[in-house]
Amino acid sequence: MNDGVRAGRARSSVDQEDAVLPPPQLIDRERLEADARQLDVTWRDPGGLWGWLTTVDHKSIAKRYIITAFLMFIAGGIQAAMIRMQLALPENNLLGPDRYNQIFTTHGTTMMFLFAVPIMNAMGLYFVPLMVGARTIAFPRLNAFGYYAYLVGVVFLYVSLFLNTGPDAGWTAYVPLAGPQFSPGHRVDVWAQVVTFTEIAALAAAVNIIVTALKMRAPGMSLNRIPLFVWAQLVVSFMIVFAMPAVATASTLMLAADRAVSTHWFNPAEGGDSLLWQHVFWFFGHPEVYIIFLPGLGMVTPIVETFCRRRVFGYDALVLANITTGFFSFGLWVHHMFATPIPELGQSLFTAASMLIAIPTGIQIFCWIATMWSGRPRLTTPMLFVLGFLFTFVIGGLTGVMLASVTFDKQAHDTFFVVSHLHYVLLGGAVMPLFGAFYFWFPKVTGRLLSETLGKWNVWLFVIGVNVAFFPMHILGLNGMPRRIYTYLAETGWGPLNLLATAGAVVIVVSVVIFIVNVAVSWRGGALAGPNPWASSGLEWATTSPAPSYNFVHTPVVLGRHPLWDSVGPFPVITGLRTDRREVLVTTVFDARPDHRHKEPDASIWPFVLSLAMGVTWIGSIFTPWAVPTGFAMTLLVMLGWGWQSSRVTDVERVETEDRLVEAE
Amino acid sequence: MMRSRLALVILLAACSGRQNALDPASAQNRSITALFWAMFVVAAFIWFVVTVAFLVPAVRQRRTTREDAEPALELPAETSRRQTRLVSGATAVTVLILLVFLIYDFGVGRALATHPARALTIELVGHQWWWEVHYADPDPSKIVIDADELHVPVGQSVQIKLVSRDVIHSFWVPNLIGKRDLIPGYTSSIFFTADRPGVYRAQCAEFCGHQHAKMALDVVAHPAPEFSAWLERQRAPAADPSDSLAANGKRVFLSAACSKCHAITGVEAYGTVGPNLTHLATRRTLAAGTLPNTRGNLGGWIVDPQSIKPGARMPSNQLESRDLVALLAYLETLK
Amino acid sequence: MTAPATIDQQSLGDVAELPTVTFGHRTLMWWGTAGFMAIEGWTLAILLAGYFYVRQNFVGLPPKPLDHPSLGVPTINLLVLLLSMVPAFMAARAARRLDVPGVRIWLLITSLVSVPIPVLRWYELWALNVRWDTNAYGSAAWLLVGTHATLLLLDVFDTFGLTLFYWFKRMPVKAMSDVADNSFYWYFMVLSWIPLYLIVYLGPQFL
Amino acid sequence: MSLRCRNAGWKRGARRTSGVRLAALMASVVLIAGCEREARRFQESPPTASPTGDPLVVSDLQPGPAVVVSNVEAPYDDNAWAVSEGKSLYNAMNCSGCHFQGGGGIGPPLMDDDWTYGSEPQQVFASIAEGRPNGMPAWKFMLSAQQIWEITSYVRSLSGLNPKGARNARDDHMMRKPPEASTPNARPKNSTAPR
Repeated sequence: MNDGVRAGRARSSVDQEDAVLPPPQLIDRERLEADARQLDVTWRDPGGLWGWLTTVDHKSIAKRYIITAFLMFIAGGIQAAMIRMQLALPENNLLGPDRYNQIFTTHGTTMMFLFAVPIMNAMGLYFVPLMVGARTIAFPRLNAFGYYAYLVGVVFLYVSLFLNTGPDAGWTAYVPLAGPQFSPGHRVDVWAQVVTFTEIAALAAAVNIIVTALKMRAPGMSLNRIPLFVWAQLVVSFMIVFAMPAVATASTLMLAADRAVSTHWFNPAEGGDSLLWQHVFWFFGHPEVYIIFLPGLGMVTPIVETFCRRRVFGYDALVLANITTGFFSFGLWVHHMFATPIPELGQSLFTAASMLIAIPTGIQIFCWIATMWSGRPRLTTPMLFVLGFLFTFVIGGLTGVMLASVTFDKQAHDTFFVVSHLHYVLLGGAVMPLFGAFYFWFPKVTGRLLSETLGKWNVWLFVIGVNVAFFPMHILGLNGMPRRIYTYLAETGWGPLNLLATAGAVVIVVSVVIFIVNVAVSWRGGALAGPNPWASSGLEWATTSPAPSYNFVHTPVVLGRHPLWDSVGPFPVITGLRTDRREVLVTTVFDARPDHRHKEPDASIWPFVLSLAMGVTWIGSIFTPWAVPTGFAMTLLVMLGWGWQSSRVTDVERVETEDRLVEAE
Repeated sequence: MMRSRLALVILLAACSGRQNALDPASAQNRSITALFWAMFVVAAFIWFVVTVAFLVPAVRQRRTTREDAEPALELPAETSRRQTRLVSGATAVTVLILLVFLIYDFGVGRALATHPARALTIELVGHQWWWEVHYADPDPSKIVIDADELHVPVGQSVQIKLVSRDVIHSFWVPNLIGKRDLIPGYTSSIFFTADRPGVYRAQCAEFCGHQHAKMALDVVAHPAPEFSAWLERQRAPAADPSDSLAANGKRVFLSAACSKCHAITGVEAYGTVGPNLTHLATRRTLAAGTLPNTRGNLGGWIVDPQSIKPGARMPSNQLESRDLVALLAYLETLK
Repeated sequence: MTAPATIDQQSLGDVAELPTVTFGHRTLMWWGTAGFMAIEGWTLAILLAGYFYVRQNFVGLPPKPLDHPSLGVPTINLLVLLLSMVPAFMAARAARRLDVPGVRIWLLITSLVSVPIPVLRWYELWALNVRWDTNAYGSAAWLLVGTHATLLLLDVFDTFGLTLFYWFKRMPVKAMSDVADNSFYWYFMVLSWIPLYLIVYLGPQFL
Repeated sequence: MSLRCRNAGWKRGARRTSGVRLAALMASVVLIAGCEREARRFQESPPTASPTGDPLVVSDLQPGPAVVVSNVEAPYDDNAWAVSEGKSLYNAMNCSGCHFQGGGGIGPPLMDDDWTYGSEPQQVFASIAEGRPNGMPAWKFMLSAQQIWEITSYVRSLSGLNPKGARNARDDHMMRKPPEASTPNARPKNSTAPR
């Protein structure tokens, strides 16, 4: 231990902000207790329905986010089960083509837009502030607004589905099939608007996470000490900022316009171009995949560290891998279009890029394996999920490399080989780490541990189920089975493997049911966790489980990459933030030196109202373009109210401007 | 282990068939398949190595001594040096393998991109949900229009021109060549040379609406002389029915809705909405590879296509039973 | 709530002396604003890419027999926009000096100068001399100008709101920082318009 | 209203109940509209509108009392998919050969407010099924009632006689005319239908 602290000190002594620190002084208990009580009064949001609607606590919002997104996982899973049932036998009549098209489109849309991206964002919104030792997130009201916008999208999609208005042109909504001529009615409009809502939510979350991770880190947490999960969230948030506008443009400003006000973006006869859609969509669509699984990789690191009892090997390599993956992911979209008439040279370039991106991912996997070798892994459920992730994800990654080859891709493209590949990558690369993370951080959210016994069942069935369900699809694809077909003739001989895949799907369902039972039982009845049940190293474990509304009594000070492993004796903190109002410490971007104190807003209803106003606008715009100006006016009024509320004179501030410091109201 | 052995068995069993990418019937697909197997073997090996690499530390007998339970913050120098060597070595190997793949792929791509100067040109038009096939010929009277069946000569390079009239479709004959999309507003083409006779099944590979699942195409590879003989037969107009029943059927065909959508060369039927029926009786399948071409199926298809291909453009026809019998008799004369 | 207190904590310093209101890139709001600038700028960039993509499908821009976009209104509006940056800048400066009367005056002037902008923008759309549903060129041009117009409108009303507040209610000193950020965002709206003006209105003359 | 709203308590109560009722109403409307509008009816045999007793109306000049036409509900007027099916049939059956894209030429225009034989669904149906003098063929031998109804709804959409939400926004071909969704509703001038 001691050499560890010396290491921490030694490493930190090179950073000036530690050098200027005065000699530490112990804070006596009474003061701590008093501060905690005062902070609780200041930061707790009102109770009751009103409090529920107005809360801006990043934890309660993120908790809702996670729960809603997981419900979407279940909904999408039910659709997947229906698809598997329909395909289990040749010439099956369970679902007609019309119903089937709505189901598989909703499955894709739900899993990509309403489950995967939101739940990864939500994990960030919950844990990034805790991991960087902040009292809350940078823009709490924006955060709440984002959640409600997302919720509107969720409700809208599912109400439409039950009104026989579910989108039915595939989650990629290729034109001209999704255009006004071949998709009459409002089904595709629903898709376009749902996408818009989720874009808004994702962008709100991204900006929030970026600013929190860059400007609100605990003193001493210089860039080279940011936890890897936060790094992943930061990189992903930047990716969202540059990827999501593409799909928002494609769906709202191009497709919806084509369908509602007869623009000609995609009408070849009037100078439009159906390939334009594919370019813009995949410019978003490929980064999307990494937006979904980079956070997954970020969750693996703390789990490996904690259960191997070792610092992760190659922190710098892992950070660089994250960043380079983020960059490259914008340079591969064309490998989704190899079957379209585009120049050979361009194809070769994108092949090279698509293979290149395997390198950073490979490096990360090697680093984790090296860490495991140096330590003695404890096979808890989170760790088992990590092993399942390595086992499964590597297969997906390797088929990904195969698909990068233009010549082979033209055989596998749009077949069940690709279906299999993408499910290996997303279930293996994102969902398995996510389940691991659920088991790992559940105590921090609820104060109680999930049952390990059920957990073991959960992980084994899930890994087996996924592989049984999706491995046969590789072969089906090579045997000529295209994706998105609602049935197939017996003579194709695809029956047995499809039946096997369906069996695997059943196993997955069982596993997920076990998880739900586990949560239901443990939420109230699980073993009490205490602040740091896994003896882990991150700042989120330095406070109670569940964390109080104010996260930390005093802002922690960070002396190394593993705060709880590096510091010995009394926990190092910094004092002086006011406890009688919602004040957070803003630090500098690079070495996180204390810069100023910032007053965060109190509970507010306006985020909820604003999301409703926007909901009315977008949904109305499907039926009449006049909804846009009307809703716009409404939105402006709401923003006026929002501004009015936030510009109340509260108390005396210390203003620093043009190098002078003045007290003013 | 069990699972992977099972998978292996299935894999080996799954390497032949008339709609199978791993059962090549063309020079082009032989090189693609070779590339696939090369990548597959390497990938399988990598996966095996990685799996072993993380399973060993996970399962090896462990006695948790105190320094294991407590985080060892600084590893012994040689340990971390070994780690560094291993990780950078693995990374180097990864880069190397990717490089080899890349070069191999470019090689295959180059091979596929080289076409002979002159190739037989066939135009393929995608419709929701059937295929229209034009065999080009400088002499307009010799142009053949067929549907849902693509005939090619063995050993001769064929250029397929791809056009779509409505939405995006994709042409894919697994045994012969990778896919190419039919995109409205674009004309693209794809080359291949079948090198053994046979009937290969192709199926639309880009989601194109309700009946995407039932939009198949039989590709028939004949020896060259057989092919030209077939083409010659196709050029002939429909013979006039000899027996009275068939003659009756012809009247039905012209008076009912049929002739509005379907054309028959040599008859007053010019519809271009549906498949050309001049040589319907010679086709192997009906409704784009959905049904074998038998009298019963044909009757069922005419009377009630919507329960066979819900959403298909072919309307159901309420015909008097004797009219139907006559119509079938006539259609069967279209050899 | 007492659990954290059970962990002994030692203070390595005190931040009570730090300011609570600052300006510019030190503040969270500045970073948030910058983030949304990035998002909106990127959206316009993607639309621009779409504009050039469909442009390939036409021989000559604008395709015959359409007229070139007329330059009168757009040029006037461009000048008004550029002009409006001056009072915006003055307002920001006054805010930095915590000079409330100055902020009031300059905000008012900014608002007055921005009143004609949305109106001119409406005629600017028709100055394209093509309808959005005429062909893809029309669609691209309308969507480009229209999207920028929407963002512009939002910020104009934002300025109106601030002006309203500063004239009719007592504003907290931290709002000064918002005034500065509002000007900051306004510069972005104006500057991002210049390339669009050059490409959409002047472009057809030379491309 | 304003008078009665003086009583705040009553007002609140009233607002609540009316709100609930309104919500319920809207919900049911949306529900019905949704299911009705978006259904893809691949195969069904709706009632024909002719020759069920409605005498053909050749012109407005009639001996005796004005002809009363029984109102058959148009089954597809607000089903976007059926209308678009009608459109593809309109082209497939070469209606455009005489009526062009609705502008008329050899046959009368279909996108204006002038209806020689009536604009009501069942009248349009009759015109298509039975044919009309001067060259309009009778289609009942060629097309099923469902198809004729689909064409009927499309023809009516040409002059905006069916709900806007069910009209076509644009096609993927040259714009010969403004799309149905953006054509102004033309109120039929001389329809013989009872008003």
